[in-house]
Amino acid sequence: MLEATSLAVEFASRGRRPARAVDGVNLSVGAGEIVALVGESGCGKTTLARTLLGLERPSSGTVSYDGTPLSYRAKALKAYRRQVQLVLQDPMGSLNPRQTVYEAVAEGPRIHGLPDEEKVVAEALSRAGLRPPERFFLRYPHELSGGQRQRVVIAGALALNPKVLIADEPVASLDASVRGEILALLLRLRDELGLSALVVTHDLGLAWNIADRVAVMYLGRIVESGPTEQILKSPQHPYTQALLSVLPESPARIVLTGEPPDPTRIPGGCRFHPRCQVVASGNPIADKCRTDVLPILPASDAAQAACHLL
Amino acid sequence: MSLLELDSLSVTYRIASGDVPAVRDVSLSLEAGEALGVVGESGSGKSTLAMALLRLLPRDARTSGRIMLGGEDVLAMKWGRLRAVRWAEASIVFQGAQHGLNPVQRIGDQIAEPLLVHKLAGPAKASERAVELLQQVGLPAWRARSYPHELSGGQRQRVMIAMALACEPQLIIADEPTTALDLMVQAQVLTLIKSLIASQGISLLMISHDLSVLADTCDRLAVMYAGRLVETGPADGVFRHPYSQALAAAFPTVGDPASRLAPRGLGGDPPDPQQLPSGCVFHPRCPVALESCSSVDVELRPAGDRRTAACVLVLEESC
Amino acid sequence: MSITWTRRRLALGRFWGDFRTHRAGVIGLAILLLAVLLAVIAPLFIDAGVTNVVSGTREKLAPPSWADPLGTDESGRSVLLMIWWGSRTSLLIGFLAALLSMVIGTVLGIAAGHFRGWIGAIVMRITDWFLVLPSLVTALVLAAILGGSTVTIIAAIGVTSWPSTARLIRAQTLAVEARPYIERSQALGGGHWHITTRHVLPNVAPLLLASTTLEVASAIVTESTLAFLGVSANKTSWGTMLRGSYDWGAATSGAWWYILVPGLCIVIVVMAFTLCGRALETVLNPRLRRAV
Amino acid sequence: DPAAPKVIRVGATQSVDSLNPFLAVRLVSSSIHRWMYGFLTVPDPKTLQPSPDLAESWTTSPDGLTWTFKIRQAKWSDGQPITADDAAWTFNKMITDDGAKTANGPAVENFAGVTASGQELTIKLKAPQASMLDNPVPIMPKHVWEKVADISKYEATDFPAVTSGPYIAVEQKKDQYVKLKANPDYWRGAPKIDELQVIFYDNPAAAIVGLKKGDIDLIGRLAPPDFDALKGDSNIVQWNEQGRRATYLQINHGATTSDDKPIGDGHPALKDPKVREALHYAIDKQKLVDEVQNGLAVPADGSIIPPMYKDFFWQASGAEKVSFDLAKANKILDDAGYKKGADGVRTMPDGSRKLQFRFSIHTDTPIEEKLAEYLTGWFKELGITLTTKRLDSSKFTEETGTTALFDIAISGWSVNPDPEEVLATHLCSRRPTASGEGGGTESFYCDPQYEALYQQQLKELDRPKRADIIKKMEERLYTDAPVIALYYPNDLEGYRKDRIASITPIPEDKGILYGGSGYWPFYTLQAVTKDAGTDEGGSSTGVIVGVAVAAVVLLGAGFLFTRRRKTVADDRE
Amino acid sequence: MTIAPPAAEAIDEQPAGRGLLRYALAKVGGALLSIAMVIVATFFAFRLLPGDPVRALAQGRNMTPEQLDLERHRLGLDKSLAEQFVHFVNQTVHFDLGTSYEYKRPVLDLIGERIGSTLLLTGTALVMAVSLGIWQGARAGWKPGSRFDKFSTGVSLVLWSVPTFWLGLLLLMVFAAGIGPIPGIFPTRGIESVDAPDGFGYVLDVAKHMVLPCLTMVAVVYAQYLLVMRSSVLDEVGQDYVTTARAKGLRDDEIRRRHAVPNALLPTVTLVFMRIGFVVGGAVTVEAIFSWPGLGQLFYEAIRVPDFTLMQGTFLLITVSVILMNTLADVVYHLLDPRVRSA
Ligand SMILES: Nc1ncnc2c1ncn2[C@@H]1O[C@H](COP(=O)(O)OP(=O)(O)OP(=O)(O)O)[C@@H](O)[C@H]1O
Ligand SMILES: Nc1ncnc2c1ncn2[C@@H]1O[C@H](COP(=O)(O)OP(=O)(O)OP(=O)(O)O)[C@@H](O)[C@H]1O
Ligand SMILES: [Mg+2]
Ligand SMILES: [Mg+2]
Repeated sequence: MLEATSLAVEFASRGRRPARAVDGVNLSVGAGEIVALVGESGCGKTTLARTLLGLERPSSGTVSYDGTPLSYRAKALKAYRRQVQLVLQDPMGSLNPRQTVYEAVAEGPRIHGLPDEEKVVAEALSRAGLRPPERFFLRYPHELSGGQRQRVVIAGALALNPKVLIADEPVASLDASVRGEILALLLRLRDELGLSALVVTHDLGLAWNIADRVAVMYLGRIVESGPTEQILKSPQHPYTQALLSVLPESPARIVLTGEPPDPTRIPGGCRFHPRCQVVASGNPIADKCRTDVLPILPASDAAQAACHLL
Repeated sequence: MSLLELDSLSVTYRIASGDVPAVRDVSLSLEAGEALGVVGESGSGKSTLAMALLRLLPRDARTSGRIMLGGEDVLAMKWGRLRAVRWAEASIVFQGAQHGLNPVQRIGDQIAEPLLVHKLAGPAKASERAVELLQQVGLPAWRARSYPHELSGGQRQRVMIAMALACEPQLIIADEPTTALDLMVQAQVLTLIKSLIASQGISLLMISHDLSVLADTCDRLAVMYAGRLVETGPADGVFRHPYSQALAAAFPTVGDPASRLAPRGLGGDPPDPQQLPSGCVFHPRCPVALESCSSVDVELRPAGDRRTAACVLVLEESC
Repeated sequence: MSITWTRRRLALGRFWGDFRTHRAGVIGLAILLLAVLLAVIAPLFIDAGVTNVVSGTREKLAPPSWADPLGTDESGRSVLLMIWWGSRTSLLIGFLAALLSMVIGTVLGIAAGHFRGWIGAIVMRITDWFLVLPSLVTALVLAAILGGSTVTIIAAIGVTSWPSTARLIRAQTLAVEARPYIERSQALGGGHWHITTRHVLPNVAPLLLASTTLEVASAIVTESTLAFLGVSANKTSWGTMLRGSYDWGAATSGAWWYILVPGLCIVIVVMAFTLCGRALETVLNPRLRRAV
Repeated sequence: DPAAPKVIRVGATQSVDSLNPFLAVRLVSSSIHRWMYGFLTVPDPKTLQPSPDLAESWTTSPDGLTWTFKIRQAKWSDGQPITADDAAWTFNKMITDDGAKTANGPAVENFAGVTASGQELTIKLKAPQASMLDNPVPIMPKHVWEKVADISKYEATDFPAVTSGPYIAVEQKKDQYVKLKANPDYWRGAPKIDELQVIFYDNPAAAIVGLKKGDIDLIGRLAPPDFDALKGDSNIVQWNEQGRRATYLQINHGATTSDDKPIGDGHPALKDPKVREALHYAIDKQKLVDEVQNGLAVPADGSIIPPMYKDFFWQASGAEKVSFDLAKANKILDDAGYKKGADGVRTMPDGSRKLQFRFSIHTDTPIEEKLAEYLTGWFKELGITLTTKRLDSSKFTEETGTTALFDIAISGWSVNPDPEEVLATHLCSRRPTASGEGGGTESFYCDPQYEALYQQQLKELDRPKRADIIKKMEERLYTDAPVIALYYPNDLEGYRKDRIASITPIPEDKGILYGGSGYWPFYTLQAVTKDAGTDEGGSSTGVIVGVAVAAVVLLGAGFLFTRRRKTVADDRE
Repeated sequence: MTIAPPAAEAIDEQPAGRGLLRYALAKVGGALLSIAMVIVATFFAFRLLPGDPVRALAQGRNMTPEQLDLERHRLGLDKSLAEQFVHFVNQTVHFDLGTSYEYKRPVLDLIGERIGSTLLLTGTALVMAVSLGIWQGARAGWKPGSRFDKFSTGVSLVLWSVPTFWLGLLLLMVFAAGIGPIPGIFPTRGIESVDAPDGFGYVLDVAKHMVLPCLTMVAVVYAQYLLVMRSSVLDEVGQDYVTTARAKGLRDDEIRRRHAVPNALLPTVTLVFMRIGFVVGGAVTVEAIFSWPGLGQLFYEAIRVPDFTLMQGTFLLITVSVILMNTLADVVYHLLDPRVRSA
């Protein structure tokens, strides 16, 4: 349904090397599918999500929706954004503190000039689990709890009746006790409305909780993807293995040192090699890792990983 | 005698709209060399508790009860004595490492500062020690001349830890030391803290809202809800209080089929500390609440295996 | 929706409740309202005739007395009545200049903050450029070039004082635009107009109010300075009265009332605006406290 | 200490624009130059008639075109002899070098040639010139000034200056002061004081304070309010005498260019002498004197020459005399057919235009502002609307002198002992050319009768007869009213009698102290012999010490205060 | 437990500092652009003037058309606007600001004679205002609501509302003229006495002359520094690093001095430089009142005469120097603030 083909996004800044935040990504989200995009901080997850929404222009590659490539003319973008919606990490921040819940949810319908505004808003709110909706109409964001706010944001997206929801760290700022509720809501919406979703997160537990498929991203590339159970239970890529190993319940932990290197200086060969525990352990394949560039993983449903080891 | 003993500690903020009881009647003790974790959702009073230990709360906070640190009551200390105790006996690693460091002072100087303040070393000696500490937390010596913003979040948190170690205190209080950090970096920092604690025999009071982080680092856990302790016990046991259980369930185990496509959480909203529900404050959100819960409050009760919990159900079972 | 109104009223009430805790601000507001009220109702009691020299038949530079509580000026006109009538010009210039400055500053500030790329860069460049221009000196030159009429003075003050507003608004716009709800609005399909008018403007408005209040204060001072330096708005204002007291030797001949009264009026009203503006700023945006 | 130098300090509210007499146009500068340099002639202190200065004597040819001056045997302050060559060089420099014309260019315009031999200076004129003996050009030492490469850029700040007058400039601080020392070798004898200082005040109020405090000893050209402020100070003499200036209104009575083409946008009604007369009747000159000038002026019943110049002053009397009478003014207008409309404003007899005039004044001139307010008030009673138009001086000069974009304008002129120049400002030839080039008219006046009289007086070398002709010219101006004289402001000055023992004005009878023609007042100046200098110095030292002590005490207190706080702070947070 | 060994700190190498030069160059470039804009704007603003400058020159004097033409030619006013513009720019970049109508001398010379005293006055006043404002602001902001805070903020706000010239006049009348028991101990005008002694006595004499003008400028200007400093200190009070410092056992005043003030200082420093234009503006009135022979007075005179070349030249100079000061401030700020320095 929503598909990215060899997508790359560069941020040029004066006097510096451009940052290749997304550097060749193939990814597709099928109808009614929940895909989780996981990775360390700064690996380009948010940038990818923004690009999929047309908020950022790719430097190369295309985003296509229902098979047609995305056009960046204002009109076309507006139409596209009725179909694909965004939910952000920080529900407090995503609501204008000076707007009531009603105004916040009605913003989309107003922009797109939908009829029956009040009905649409009420419906969206109750779908998002804020019932009865009228009770919430005139509240301001600061009068709501974190979970309620996130529901309002989701309702705002739902008011446009989208086909795809892109959620960037939807529960990261929420209390542990509340996040389960929001995740359950996403699952329910998928079941009830057939909504597809791309959930961006750094939390593997979340992926395990709700995703059908997982794509693991490292430094602008997807290094491993496939069905959730397969990827999280038997990861193939050393990076995925390391990520999983630092979860508290895992027996042996592999702590990678350093931070993800900077997207302005992507290492040659396998981009993970400077931190790769396999390379470091003196595996004979290491030389290849340092020099040979890996192909970009295709957007397929099957489990796959980009690693010289495999 | 325990290193730290809290005896019905309460903290109330006085603000324009009334009193906010942020910490209510907390009693805890921490033995030398022990690592205690305090967990709870946002606003449950964890940071307030931590700050109260060294009387770092803002002016509008009223503290009552007793805080015995090394046998001395912190709340009764004179300012001069208190300043001497701060950092030398107990140091703090704050939540936001980004802001815990002075942005315009070199890191080395900031680490050396407590040594100078407490007259534990002269300037030359202090900067030597700062470099030593930096190396101890895995940062190169030249980083002493860097400014905080030149470091990544993980590195800054390590600087904070180095700083906390400077005066070789008996107790380190770590308030959400890894919350803002990335998964991998978080693992690095936690590993570091664990190894330092183990090698130097320091006591640790660690605060987090992430149960999994604490479970891994601490010997004992204390769960807070709405300013109160609702459960204490060893880190590796099974929780008894419904709130603790809900918290635990919110962090699914990858590979656990029970949580696959079935996220679990706690319904309802966190309580407003200015309008706490009657009876057991948790009852409006409690999945197993009894009718009596709305009127009867329960104290912490023994709940088997060095565990205490404040819940009627626990009471009934243990009876 | 009447509920909306109720909510607005509540919000206003809350705001007033906050504002009321700033005693200095309340005093400032009271003085300010009184001054404006007096200026507005002045025509009901007096007219421009009080500034007419031919009708000023009393003793020249007479000290305060029962007949003339604030004394008379060099032509035997009552200082009290002149002050009263002159407040109209002073306040008018203050308000209009601040308004002009506010409009220019807001438009350019929002443009500079909202549009990235070359538009924003150019607007910012212009703003920075105006900002470093010594405003009084520029206003003087402008007024000297254009000749001193009320409109010119307003223009000269307005045109030279907007950059600080623009800067403030730009900073605030940038802050607002960095908020995720702008991104959300964009994702909902909102365009530039939608975002600037629905999100940015309402968010900068309170700050703008505070900043404009402070701007009025400085415009009144600037007007008096321009009048003192000889480029006046042909009408009786506090500034021209001060100039008159200077020209007619009030200082050297001991006519203290003629110097002190207009000056104190300026100080008090400007103070009132400043206090009020600062209180507004604190109430509306405690994080963005800045200098006057 | 009897040897203490006698110093007199003169305050000036104008800064010195240049010490180069070829360039300086400000009054303060030309006054200083009068004290420094000799001229061909100097006005006699009693009669103001030209009397010998550097020129001991002179003769003129019968056709009035050749003048021969005998230059006095005297020395420059550097010891060089003064010769006719110096004078010839000075005039020739001005004739040949445009840069040297800046200050006094017109004074040599009529010169055909200047030659010198020994002490004899010969000036050939293009046309006869009665004012020849009032030449305003100081004679400069050729041996010093011929070395100056570019006169238009020379600042004359080489001190001590080489002069031939009573004083020598020895020091200048720009915009602050000029210091002059007495010339011990002055041919009339050294002045009675040792040093003369001219001190600049930007702020007139401060100057008054300065005089009261004794920072300065004398200040001239006071505005009426400042003069009044000196009242009651027992140490200060308030000098209030008739001045050399006339203030008048200039009326656009139908301005034309030098080729008689109409120019400008003057109101047609003002072409009517009746209207001008009515306006004249509507002005209460006494009231203006009282209110605008604080009574420190003489109402003008004459024309542009002030009463100070007794010889030339003319005053209206009898039926001719116009005095304030609004009823009469209204009647004149009624009779002439200017009817009042419903709004009380008169219209032209043909109904085409309302009588709404503009009154052009300068920006930043309080006196003119006030005057405008009064005129507006009176004209309103006449059914004439007057609106004030403020113009900066360049624009004012242009609109009232060249383009004639005015109805009524303020005007005024300081008159020299010889009134020729002020009379000339109302000549046809002074009107601007068609291309708008100015000739310096003060009224766009062009009247055959006036022209004839002017030519007549030019040739009349007999002073009383010439005075009669000039009075006729004044009368013509009074009755035809292209200009309406309002008043003659008094010369207002003040000096400290505890510092200045005596000072002779010019003319000696009710004359001017500062800014007059000739150096007499400051040459004859006598200081009070009393050494005030030392105890003043003591008091100022005392003040400085006091201030320093206060500062130290304050600092110390502040230091102690913070110390104390620190100890307290030790036990709290 | 394995800690993967790849030398993480190898990536963590010492940064090279070449950003500053680039930054400084960019700033200087920006300043040059601003100056160019000022020059262009000045040219056109002063050509918009109604009225003929040559006539202004001829004011009241009898000049023949030929003389006027000559003068016009000398000033280049007979050329087309474009030619005049080229000429003007050419002159200006060669530091030729034209010749004053009034003084018949190069504007640059006139400025040169007066710039020293203006620098002395504004410089001293600025230093005093900044120190006073920063000191009081820091203390007031550290303990908001305290008596010190209320008092100093109140006083500064009152003074800030006072028109400069009015305050100057009052001070002159009280402390130079003397009123009642207060003796007029300060001089009424200028920068020095006519008979000022030499050496140290001269310094004292100038200092005495500076008291009132300086006081006037300081009084009006320091409030904004105080308020900015106060609010930036106030912002720092709640910062976590301050809590850290407290936890470290530092005394309250040590925290203020060592941590809060250095952080709060930086935004204030930018403001100090940004508001230099304001101080210069104040100099115009102060110099006029106290007959201080400086640029402000020259400018005031140029406006009164009016002498447009002088006005234009002074305006250009004041503006350009303010722009340069701002640029300098930017670069200095960059040097001072470690956060910006290597960002
Ligand atoms: N507007 C921008 N200009 C320049 N660089 C940018 C921009 N946005 C992102 N980047 C850079 O691109 C890289 C990827 O950023 P992105 O926000 O997509 O990461 P992320 O995976 O979402 O990280 P996080 O988990 O911290 O949200 C980062 O190095 C970031 O610095
Ligand atoms: N300075 C203060 N004034 C008034 N109330 C405060 C203040 N600081 C904290 N509170 C209130 O006290 C309660 C406990 O706050 P605290 O910061 O201790 O929670 P926490 O458990 O640390 O939360 P988090 O996980 O978000 O850090 C909250 O309700 C909070 O709103
Ligand atoms: Mg992100
Ligand atoms: Mg906390």
